[in-house]
Amino acid sequence: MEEVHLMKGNEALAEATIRTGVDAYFGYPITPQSEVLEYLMNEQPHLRTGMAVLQAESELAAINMVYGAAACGKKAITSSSGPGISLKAEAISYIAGAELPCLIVNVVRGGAGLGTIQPSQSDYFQAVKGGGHGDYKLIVLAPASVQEMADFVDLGFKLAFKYRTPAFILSDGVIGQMMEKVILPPQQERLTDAQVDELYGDWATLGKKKNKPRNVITSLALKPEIQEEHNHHLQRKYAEITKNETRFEKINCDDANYLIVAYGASARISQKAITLAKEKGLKVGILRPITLWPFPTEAIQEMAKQVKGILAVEMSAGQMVEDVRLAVNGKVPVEHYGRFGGMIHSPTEVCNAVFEKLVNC
Amino acid sequence: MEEVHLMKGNEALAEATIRTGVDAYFGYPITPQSEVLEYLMNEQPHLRTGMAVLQAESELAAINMVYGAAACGKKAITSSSGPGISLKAEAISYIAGAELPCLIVNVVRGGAGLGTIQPSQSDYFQAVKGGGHGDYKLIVLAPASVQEMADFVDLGFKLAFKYRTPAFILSDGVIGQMMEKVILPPQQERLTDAQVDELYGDWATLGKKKNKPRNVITSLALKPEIQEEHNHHLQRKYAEITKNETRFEKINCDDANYLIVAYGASARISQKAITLAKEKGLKVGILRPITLWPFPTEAIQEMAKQVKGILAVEMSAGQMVEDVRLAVNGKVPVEHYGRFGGMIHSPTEVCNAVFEKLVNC
Amino acid sequence: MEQSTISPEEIIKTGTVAFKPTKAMIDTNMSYCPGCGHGVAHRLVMEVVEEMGIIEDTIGIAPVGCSVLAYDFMDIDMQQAAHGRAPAVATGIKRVFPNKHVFTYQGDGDLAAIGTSETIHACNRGENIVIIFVNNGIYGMTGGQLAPTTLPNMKTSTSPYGRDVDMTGQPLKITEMVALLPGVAFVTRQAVHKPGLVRKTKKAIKKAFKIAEEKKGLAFIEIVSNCNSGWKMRPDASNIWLEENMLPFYPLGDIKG
Amino acid sequence: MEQSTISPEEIIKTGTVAFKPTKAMIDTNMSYCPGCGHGVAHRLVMEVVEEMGIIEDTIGIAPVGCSVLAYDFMDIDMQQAAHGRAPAVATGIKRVFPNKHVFTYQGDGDLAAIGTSETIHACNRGENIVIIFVNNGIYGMTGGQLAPTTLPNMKTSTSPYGRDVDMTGQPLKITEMVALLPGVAFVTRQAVHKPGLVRKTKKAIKKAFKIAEEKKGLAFIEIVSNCNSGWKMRPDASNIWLEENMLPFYPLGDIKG
Amino acid sequence: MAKARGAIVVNTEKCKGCNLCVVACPTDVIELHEDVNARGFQYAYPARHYDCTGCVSCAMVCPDLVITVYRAPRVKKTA
Amino acid sequence: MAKARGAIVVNTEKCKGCNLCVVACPTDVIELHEDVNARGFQYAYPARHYDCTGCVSCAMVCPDLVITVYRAPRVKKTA
Amino acid sequence: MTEEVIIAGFGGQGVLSLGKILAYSAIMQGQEVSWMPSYGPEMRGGTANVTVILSDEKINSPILNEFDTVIILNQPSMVKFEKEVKPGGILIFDPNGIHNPPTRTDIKIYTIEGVKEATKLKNTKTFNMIIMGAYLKVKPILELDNVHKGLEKSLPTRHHHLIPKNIEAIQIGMEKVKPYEVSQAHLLN
Amino acid sequence: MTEEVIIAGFGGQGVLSLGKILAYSAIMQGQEVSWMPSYGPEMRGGTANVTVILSDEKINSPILNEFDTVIILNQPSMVKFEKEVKPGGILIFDPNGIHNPPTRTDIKIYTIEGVKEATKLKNTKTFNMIIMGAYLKVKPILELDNVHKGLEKSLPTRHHHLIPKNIEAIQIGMEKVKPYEVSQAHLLN
Ligand SMILES: Cc1ncc(C[n+]2csc(CCOP(=O)(O)OP(=O)(O)O)c2C)c(N)n1
Ligand SMILES: Cc1ncc(C[n+]2csc(CCOP(=O)(O)OP(=O)(O)O)c2C)c(N)n1
Ligand code: SF4
Ligand code: SF4
Ligand code: SF4
Ligand code: SF4
Ligand code: SF4
Ligand code: SF4
Ligand SMILES: [Mg+2]
Ligand SMILES: [Mg+2]
Repeated sequence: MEEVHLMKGNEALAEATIRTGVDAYFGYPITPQSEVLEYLMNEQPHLRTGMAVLQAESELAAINMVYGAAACGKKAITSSSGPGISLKAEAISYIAGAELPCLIVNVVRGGAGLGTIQPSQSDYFQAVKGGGHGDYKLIVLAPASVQEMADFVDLGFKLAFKYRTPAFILSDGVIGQMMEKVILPPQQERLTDAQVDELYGDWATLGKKKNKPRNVITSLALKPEIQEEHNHHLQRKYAEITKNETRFEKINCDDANYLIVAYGASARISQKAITLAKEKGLKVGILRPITLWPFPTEAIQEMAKQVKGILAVEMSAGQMVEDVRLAVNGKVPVEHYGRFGGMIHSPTEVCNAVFEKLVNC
Repeated sequence: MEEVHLMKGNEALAEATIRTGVDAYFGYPITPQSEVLEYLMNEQPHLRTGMAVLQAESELAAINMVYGAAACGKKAITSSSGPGISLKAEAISYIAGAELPCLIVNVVRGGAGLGTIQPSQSDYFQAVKGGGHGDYKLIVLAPASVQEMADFVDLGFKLAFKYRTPAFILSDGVIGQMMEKVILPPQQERLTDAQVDELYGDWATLGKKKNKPRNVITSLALKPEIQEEHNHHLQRKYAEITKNETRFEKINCDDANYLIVAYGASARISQKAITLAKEKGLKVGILRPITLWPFPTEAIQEMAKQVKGILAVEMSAGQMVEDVRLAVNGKVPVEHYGRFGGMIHSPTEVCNAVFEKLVNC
Repeated sequence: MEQSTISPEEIIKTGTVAFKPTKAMIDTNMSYCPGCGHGVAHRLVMEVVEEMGIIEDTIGIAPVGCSVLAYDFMDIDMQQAAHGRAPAVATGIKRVFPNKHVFTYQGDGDLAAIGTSETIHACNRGENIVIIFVNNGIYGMTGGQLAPTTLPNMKTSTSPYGRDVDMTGQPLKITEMVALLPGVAFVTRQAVHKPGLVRKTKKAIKKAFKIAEEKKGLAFIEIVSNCNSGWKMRPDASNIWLEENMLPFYPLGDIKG
Repeated sequence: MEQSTISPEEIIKTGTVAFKPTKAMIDTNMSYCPGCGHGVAHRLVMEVVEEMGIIEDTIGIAPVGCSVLAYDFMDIDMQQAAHGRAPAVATGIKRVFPNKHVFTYQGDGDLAAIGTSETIHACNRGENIVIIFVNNGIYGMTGGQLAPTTLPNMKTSTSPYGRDVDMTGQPLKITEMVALLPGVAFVTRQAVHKPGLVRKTKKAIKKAFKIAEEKKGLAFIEIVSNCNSGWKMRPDASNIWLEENMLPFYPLGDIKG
Repeated sequence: MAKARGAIVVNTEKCKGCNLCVVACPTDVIELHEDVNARGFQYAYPARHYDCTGCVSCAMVCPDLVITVYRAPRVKKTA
Repeated sequence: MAKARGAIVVNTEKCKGCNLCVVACPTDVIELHEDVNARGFQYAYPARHYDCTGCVSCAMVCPDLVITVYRAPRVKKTA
Repeated sequence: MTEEVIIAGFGGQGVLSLGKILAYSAIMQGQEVSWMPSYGPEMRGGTANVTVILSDEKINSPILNEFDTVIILNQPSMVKFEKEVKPGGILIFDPNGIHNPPTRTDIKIYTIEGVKEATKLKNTKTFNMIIMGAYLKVKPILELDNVHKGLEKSLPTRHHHLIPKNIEAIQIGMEKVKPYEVSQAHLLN
Repeated sequence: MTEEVIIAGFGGQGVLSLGKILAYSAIMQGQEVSWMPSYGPEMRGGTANVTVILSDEKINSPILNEFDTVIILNQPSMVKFEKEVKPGGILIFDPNGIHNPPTRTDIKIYTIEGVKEATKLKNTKTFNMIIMGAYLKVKPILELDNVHKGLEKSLPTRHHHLIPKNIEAIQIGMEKVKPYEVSQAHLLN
């Protein structure tokens, strides 16, 4: 039988990095995710798997260490929260431009600025539309449970390496700090240098081998013709990812008359909210995007044919709701509900919002 | 008669900062906007108006210098391009959270990453949706001429101080590097410390005066209840700005059957494109957003009643087009056209795109 | 009147005040842990500002760290800076207000890790500001993680088996580094866990504000302090530990000027 | 055969090769301005890598600066790092490949301005890497702006009236600063504008790679170089100016190790 | 009973019971009280008040500005 | 005519005419040519080739790896 | 069966670990659990609370605004959480330091003199287990056997010798918990 | 009247300042102008070009893909820009260094021996003004008077004494510009 653990989301993610055979973690403390680095340091992964863990002097340094390690075909990960993620924006754009697979985790707290350390979902735009400059995308995974905090490490790296593109876990203070049962992934071996060479030697910098073309990692192409072609290449890749990797979960959607679209903690809270709504005789379904990019546009379009109205529930002033509206394209009303600035909406509040914003309006 | 000058957009902006009575510029060199700092250094503004100009050790330092000066009720400005703007993301979120009026300029080049130094418009999402963390907005002005590069300095500061919020000029390599005739604004006096005190002493840190409450500039509120209220305050302000300050220009829209929405260099190029279209018998109008945030949503909705289709033209893989779609909400087809990665679409290409994407489809 | 009969109560009524809290500190509960050195350091800065009569012309900068809320305790105009950027923020202020007094108050994570660049360049430019650098060898605010200044083998939440200098390097003596810079006029290392040291520290802070006022360059004061919570010790024990472990590595005294 | 009659043509045919370009450099036109010191510095690094037989195990890092395209000239695996972050990128590589040779190649803007923090902390951690620091006192790439290392009164496009040290500080001797750090095993300042200096520099580079290989710590090599374009001089004149103005301020020689 | 030359007033509610003043006092005047204040801290108080010399050592090290120190009025020699 | 002890080959098309080799040569062998190469640079050439000692000074300072230096074959003393 | 409980008190009272032991014990009897703490620097000396949900079914929201059971261990928490007990639900509190006792009459209220009993045991660390006992008496949702296993899982091995002491404290809590009538308010000093 | 012209050559030939003088001269006769350079490090030794538009009306796009007049001063620019002359438009080139002369027959082509004439003047800096002269002869859109004023505006005062030399160069350019027939290609060595 699999051993069941009770862990915080942050700890589960940390343990999963070791078990996923990740090669390196680079990070800098910030609430509410400091447990990731603390857990790793306590576990001495250099003894368990040889994984390198380093507390960098800043988030800027951490993400650029990830750049260096990822460019070597190694699995590298970093985690932070709002202010730290903002500091990583330039390097994230570089990583996307240079097509490096890696994993970046944001355990979101309330902004703007130093804000508060309480949970929030107000970094959606930053993760999904691009906090950095230029036309790039991240594969954005939104865990809604401690189990997914653990599972998305492997999933994130799989997708990242499959498409040679950075993956991003957009979590929040609720999912990071809560404990739940979690079945930890089995221990994968870290790839040996020889395996890395075999798998990624055609692009990663492992040292120029005789009789093999050398590898260069860069996001620069001074000639705009070449840069444009590179950008088209990226866009083609993004289209491919959109086609293949859009993930979502439908809850009670079969006979729903109204729909909530919500991810992460808000999806969990909304589940309770729809049971409350059901008690009041209202059938509300939930569509939970698991990938925020690529966004489950088609699934929502499909649902828009069935329901009378859609409520985007997120702990922000209204960010994901734009993608819901873009999907629905005017077919049915789309409203937004959410508390923010570190406040968490309760199931009752969400249930009430469905009535106020969709039903009785 | 006003003296007519022939200047680069970057130079006009620099000269306008001196004439607008700006108190401080902090910047770091990056192509294609290094002329701003170079022009200023050459003009010795400390002799002309007492304006402080400092080349910072990095963009991070520069934007935080702006934070310090702006928090003193002084007019402070910085400029950069993609990678540098990304580095400023954290501080921009702080500035928005702390409600500091200031002006940030991005002369956009092609990304992602180090990219290319040629013109682009691929930092729209970053400027408009928020490159930093949290729920905040910048007033984003998009100059389409050298004249506007000069004029928007004053406009930007007026709006920034009126609403105590950062303003942003989203320019591009074309507008920054081209020369045109420009009528420079008259020299305004810099505010004296006494005037600053009178105007902004109730919030700016000028030193705690006797018998006056002191001022503290911060974006922190550890209690989420307070942070939420602060966020609501920001959202109310943003609603107010949206109501009052949305700016756009309509070109040949009266009897147009198709519409181009384009800003900055793309708006200029599109103007030529619609004369080419007219030669082919097609009436195409242009709606040029001058403020990208607040976005001219209503004006576009209005036009959607009149035209058969809308083309968003921008030098990006498709960013502003989302805001156009959000405005149109499915009423008419909205398509995107644009070259990117440092390539500039020609008037002919834009004209052809109107036919291919809207007319013959 | 026989001297020996005077009671403490009478002294309180009729005596002179030998010490009372400076008015430049707000009379409120500070958010620091019991026994944390930040409180004394706050007080000294504010006493100097009050005694120099410069409250009206002083702007302080709070960092990100336990002292992020310094503005809730220091009764002057203040700005809260992003993590590590206080010296840049101070530069911004000083360049538009060359005649105001500007100081930053920063922790070791803030100043010597994420803010290294801003620290060194503000120092090198010789901004006429005062930097108060509270070195407690740890990240207090976030729960006691490793700082650049953490001692070898010292346990923190991110070095639970003790700082491994082979992996993370030796503790960074940034104070000695900035002392090399011509823009820096005065550099000293002080402490506040004993009455005599507190007095010396105050003198140093006053000197620093004078130097900045006279535009002689930047004045840099390191205060070696405890973080009893982060070190997981009682306050009094932490001060002994400080004396026995921190001070040999971070010796007190003037380093420059 | 009478020695005096041998012609250059014959020597070329029958003589020994005393110098030929290293194969570790790609035979292409480098993007540098005529006479720019970057070319020689490139060559020396690559000669050392070739002579040490470590091409297969070396990863180089190009900065943002004129040498951003170093990867187009150096025939090894390379990464291009964000402006100033090369030491962090190198750390990332070295931590996953502790036995590979990793070097950064950085300009003065990259290393001593925007990258100050990454430089100092990689040095302090004692990462077993080599940093090649080309100090030409200016931002070459972006058109000759002020660098932290620009000499007092030196004209640049952002100090058109000469560097005003009261406003921007004295030139930053970051090399002397990192020499203070225990993690740094070898620090030297060299130049490449004269044949003898070129030879010395090569020796220093070889020593640096050896030190890093032996995991003794970080090896830091400053190369004082010209930027004739930025300085607005002819290459030969720029080298004389370098000799007369840069070297007195940045004296050559080993600083540590 | 020694000659009191000084006296202290402890702002009991503000005291965090850190014990630093206790350690600092050269004449061992101060102790932490058995009772706690509203915030749950055992507060400092002058257990041997007559030994106080008014040297302000306690106030110097108190991180929370809790202690006010008084000194006995100067006794005129001629009195 | 001096005894040639060394000789150089200049990759004319790659030369950028920076003049550094000219300055570096201790025996004044090199000059810049009147003509320019395809990229518009006056290229270096051994104007006084017989004076070349093969000292490689020119190659040491050439930033563009343009120069190859040869040394005369060793003449056996017994020959 | 689903039990939604919040435990609220000062940092240092063992609130979070009490919640964790509850959760682990439920896991031991094959249930689903969720444990959601308040977090951050306000925990230093300030208030701490944790929401624990135990259920036979998969748990949806870890965030609740009303609870089956509310366990209150200091005055500020009383102000905040008394109102969040579901009608018909349970409120358990330690009267020590409570100046304004509960007033609701639509719920069941119990007191447990945790501080006092822990002092008697000369082991303040047993405080939270006494509370646990009181809770389990009132809401017998966990078998003691599973609590034992839960303790084993949540305590580091080097503390396993303390488990009997903990069980003892739980039993004391079970004994000492008392129903409380709102009209008794005057009895609490 | 609108004139859309691109001037393309090497960096260092004075291409950008020629464009600037053109633009300033047009301003002096009350016209609208736009000047759009290629920029960046490729300018070091590489190619440089500038699009200048002069018009009686407000100018819309500073970016063009076909031109009334194309002035070509090196071989790479010939490859790039010959095809961008509008049918019926004008191409002016300096044969110096041109290996593949133009071949279009639907446009008017002129040559100007700018390098040679500048060498004759023993002043390579006059090169761009010779080209200017050639252009103005072929496209007499600017009055010489306004060009004089344009020079005054665009040159720093300390260089104003050079204006007569510049005017002289313009006049030489006007004299020496010659129509070119595609069939003459063989004549250009
Ligand atoms: C950009 C960013 N990174 C990280 C944090 C989280 N953080 C807050 S305080 C702190 C460290 C504070 O340590 P120090 O400067 O030594 O101050 P102390 O609390 O010890 O006085 C960190 C890492 C943050 N708020 N912002
Ligand atoms: C974040 C960022 N800021 C600024 C730039 C622009 N930039 C490119 S190179 C450079 C300076 C290079 O100077 P240096 O490091 O001294 O190298 P050199 O060219 O002199 O060899 C700058 C500021 C950039 N690309 N990225
Ligand atoms: S955590 Fe440390 S530094 Fe912060 S207040 Fe507590 S004792 Fe002081
Ligand atoms: S600009 Fe300066 S550093 Fe760059 S290649 Fe030219 S001479 Fe070298
Ligand atoms: S030092 Fe201050 S806070 Fe600490 S016990 Fe003494 S009086 Fe109380
Ligand atoms: S003033 Fe001096 S003697 Fe009196 S209590 Fe304080 S430390 Fe003790
Ligand atoms: S090898 Fe020596 S002597 Fe010969 S050309 Fe070169 S520098 Fe001159
Ligand atoms: S040093 Fe090299 S590039 Fe320069 S002139 Fe001599 S051969 Fe040519
Ligand atoms: Mg600290
Ligand atoms: Mg340089």
